[in-house]
Amino acid sequence: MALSREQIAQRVAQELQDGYYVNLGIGIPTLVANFIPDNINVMLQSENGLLGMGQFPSEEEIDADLINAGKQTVTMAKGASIFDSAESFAMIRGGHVDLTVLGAFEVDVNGNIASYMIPGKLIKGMGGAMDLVAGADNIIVTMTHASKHGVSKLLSNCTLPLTGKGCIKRVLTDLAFIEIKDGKFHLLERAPGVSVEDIIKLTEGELAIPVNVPEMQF
Amino acid sequence: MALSREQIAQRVAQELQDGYYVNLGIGIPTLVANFIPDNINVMLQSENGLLGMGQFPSEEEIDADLINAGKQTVTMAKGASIFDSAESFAMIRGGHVDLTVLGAFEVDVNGNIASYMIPGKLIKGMGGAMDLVAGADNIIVTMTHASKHGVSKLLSNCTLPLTGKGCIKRVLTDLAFIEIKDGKFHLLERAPGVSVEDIIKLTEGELAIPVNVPEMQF
Amino acid sequence: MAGFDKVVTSYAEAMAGLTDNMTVIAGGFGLCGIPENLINEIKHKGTKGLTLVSNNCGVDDFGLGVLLPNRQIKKIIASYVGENAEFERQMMAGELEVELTPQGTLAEKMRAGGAGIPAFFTATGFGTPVAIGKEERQFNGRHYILEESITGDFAIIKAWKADRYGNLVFRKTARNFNPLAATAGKITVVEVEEIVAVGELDPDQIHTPGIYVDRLIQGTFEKRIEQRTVRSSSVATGE
Amino acid sequence: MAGFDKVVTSYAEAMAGLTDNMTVIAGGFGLCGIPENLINEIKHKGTKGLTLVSNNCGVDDFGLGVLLPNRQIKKIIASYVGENAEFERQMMAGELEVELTPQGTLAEKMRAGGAGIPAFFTATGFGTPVAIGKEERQFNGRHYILEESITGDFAIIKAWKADRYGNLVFRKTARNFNPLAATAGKITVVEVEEIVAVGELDPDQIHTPGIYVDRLIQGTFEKRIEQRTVRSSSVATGE
Repeated sequence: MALSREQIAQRVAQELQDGYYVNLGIGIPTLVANFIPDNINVMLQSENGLLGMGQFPSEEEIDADLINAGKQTVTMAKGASIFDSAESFAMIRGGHVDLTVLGAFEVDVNGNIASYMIPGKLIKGMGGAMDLVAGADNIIVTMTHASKHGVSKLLSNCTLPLTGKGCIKRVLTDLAFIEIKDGKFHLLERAPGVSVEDIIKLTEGELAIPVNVPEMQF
Repeated sequence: MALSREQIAQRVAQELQDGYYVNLGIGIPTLVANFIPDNINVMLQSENGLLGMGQFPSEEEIDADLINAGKQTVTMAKGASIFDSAESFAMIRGGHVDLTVLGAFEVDVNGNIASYMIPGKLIKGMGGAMDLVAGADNIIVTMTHASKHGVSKLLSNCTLPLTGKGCIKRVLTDLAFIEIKDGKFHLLERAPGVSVEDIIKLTEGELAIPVNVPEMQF
Repeated sequence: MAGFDKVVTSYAEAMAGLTDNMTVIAGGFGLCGIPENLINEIKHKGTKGLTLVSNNCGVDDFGLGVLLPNRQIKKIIASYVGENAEFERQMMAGELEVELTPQGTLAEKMRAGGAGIPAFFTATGFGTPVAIGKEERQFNGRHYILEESITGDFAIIKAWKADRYGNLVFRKTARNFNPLAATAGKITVVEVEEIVAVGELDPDQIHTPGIYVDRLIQGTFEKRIEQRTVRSSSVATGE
Repeated sequence: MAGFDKVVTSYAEAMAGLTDNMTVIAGGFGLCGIPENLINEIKHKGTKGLTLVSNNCGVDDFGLGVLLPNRQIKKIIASYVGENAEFERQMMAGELEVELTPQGTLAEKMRAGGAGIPAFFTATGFGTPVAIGKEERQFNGRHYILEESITGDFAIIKAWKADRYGNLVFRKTARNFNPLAATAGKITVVEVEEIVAVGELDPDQIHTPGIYVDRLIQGTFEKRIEQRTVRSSSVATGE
């Protein structure tokens, strides 16, 4: 069965390591914070200028001066630091963040990503997404494998305007965990109960399939 | 009579205005701080990261963590701020300092300045001088008009490697206050008791002399 | 102290000299740390044809959004917009020019503008629509594009505390773009919650030195929250 | 906390992994805010062929100068040098390569290195020996040169206080190049006067966030003064 949003987040959380500085994008990536294993510590970077984002505030703790990149009220974790936007993106652009998780509309076999703009639709902007994809070595893209109409989002070539070129190496969809290298998608894991054939059917870009494709473990 | 070092500093101090942020170089420029008129306030910027440099410390106040760009122990004035070296030069390079006073070996009619290097002699480096001359709109160069041997330092073309190109508009020497524009030195004032002829004799670059050249007032 | 006293006592005085077709750089992220009263003063002045540089453009009735109904904004340079209906309408109708700029590039453009750096290379935007018309170059085998700096006729800033010399301290994530914008304005106007005596701020803890500040005014702030999200429910409710 | 605990307990551990021919970026201005014990550890290790990036090179028996007698430095990138006899001798004899870089450009090169900006334009050095071999370009009628960023295999830093996560606070003008160098090291090693509990530093007042810091050690410091100048005499006496 295809993974739920929570399960996608949960599988991503398995990639976290103790001591990681992590930037989580809006949407599914945000949910990753709920699945951080108990035995490790990670610090969440919010690109509006906060390293060490805590949980949402109680009603009493709400502070208009303390929000995350999604403009939600948040708190600070112990050991947090605050900085201006240039410093925040110096961190991101300079490759100091250990893991970045963000959503996308499309990715392709060359590691290109399209995530901010659908021509003809209202364009709200790229926010910090272009900086994040250009700055991070270690990115996991989370998305559904295909549209509701069964149109693949894992392509030979992205059709939408790009957010970044050649920067994506790992994609976690509701069907599969995929690595991008040598101009191909490499199938690493499949969602429990999802067959390799299901994944082939919904993957437009070239897919390399090893003999054994394990199911994801939760 | 040629001005003393103190008199040069004193004349420069007359150019200060209330509310000026000022960077004073090492040597004669440093002395300018001693002649700030009582009725105005200026803040001294020290490029190692201090805005609002105070007087030298008493023995009790000496703090190894608080020095100026000349590596001398200093104090902070009320309202001072501390910042890193990149911020300090952002201030300088970005043109936020109102007046910069620095020494030189040579200047020329095109506003070029040579101040950091004499080939064959030990080269200690430009420190912040290149940043200061490139960043400031308002610079006063203080220097002796000529060497001890009577060789002019106000030239048609600088002979030494440059610190900055086309950036100097005003020079105060022990003999004269001079403006540089349109490829000429313009004689604005002469030191008390110094004749226009004395100045002509020791000025190698083209010198424009108005009908009336007032003596400096102290 | 007179020469360094940046305090003005009216918003009219704070924004004096702002005229049509100027460029204004505004601090703030979303509705957090925005110079809300300075924005309102621009609305009241009715200045038109403005180029705004700001990460966002407020909402319909708050923040920079209040400059939309009277068509005061000609162009906005921002990373993320469209949180309000009138903005969408003007953008779709071609009445409002929108230059989308990646958030980190925007921050760096402001900093560079203030720091006398006319242009810098960044990997951000390479191979995307942002790169169109821009120089591309490789350094150590990676691709970069050349981005130019931004300066403004005015910068409008919200800080937490200031002394009369204009030394500023920001509070929590209300800092965001404010210190950068403060460096990039020909005239930098700051509104704060509290003005303290000169000497009261620790020199080691000043976020923006007064050298960048031209005018300072104490205001009162609504500080509207865009996404009030609390722990009990963990559900975001838009305001 | 284990994952973010940056504290090491010996200088050997602090500088582990430093090998011949690496590039080391050092904080400090003159002898102020220099990582004196980390420098001494490099001396004791005897690492050779180093490229040092630092505004200055210490004096004969203190600061980076202690790396000269055993010829540990192959090249130094600095803005102002030559405060010591052995330095002069090696430079004059061509045993030591010196790349003079304007102070502001040096600071910006470190910042750019840490911030993922490979190169930037600056007016500093245009038309001077510094511009030789560098691209020149005009923006808005002014001349600029292109300067490339600097990164190091190691950055060695002196801060005042830190928490175990490596969040740093600097004191007075001992800040100088330290926060910039801290961002530009592949491995950033910091020595401090005091390590405080996590949570004790005000998040608004942290100068360098711990994300830039890899190792942290508490040390004791001589803090030698180069120009002890006092008010009564106003005369500088070299030490």
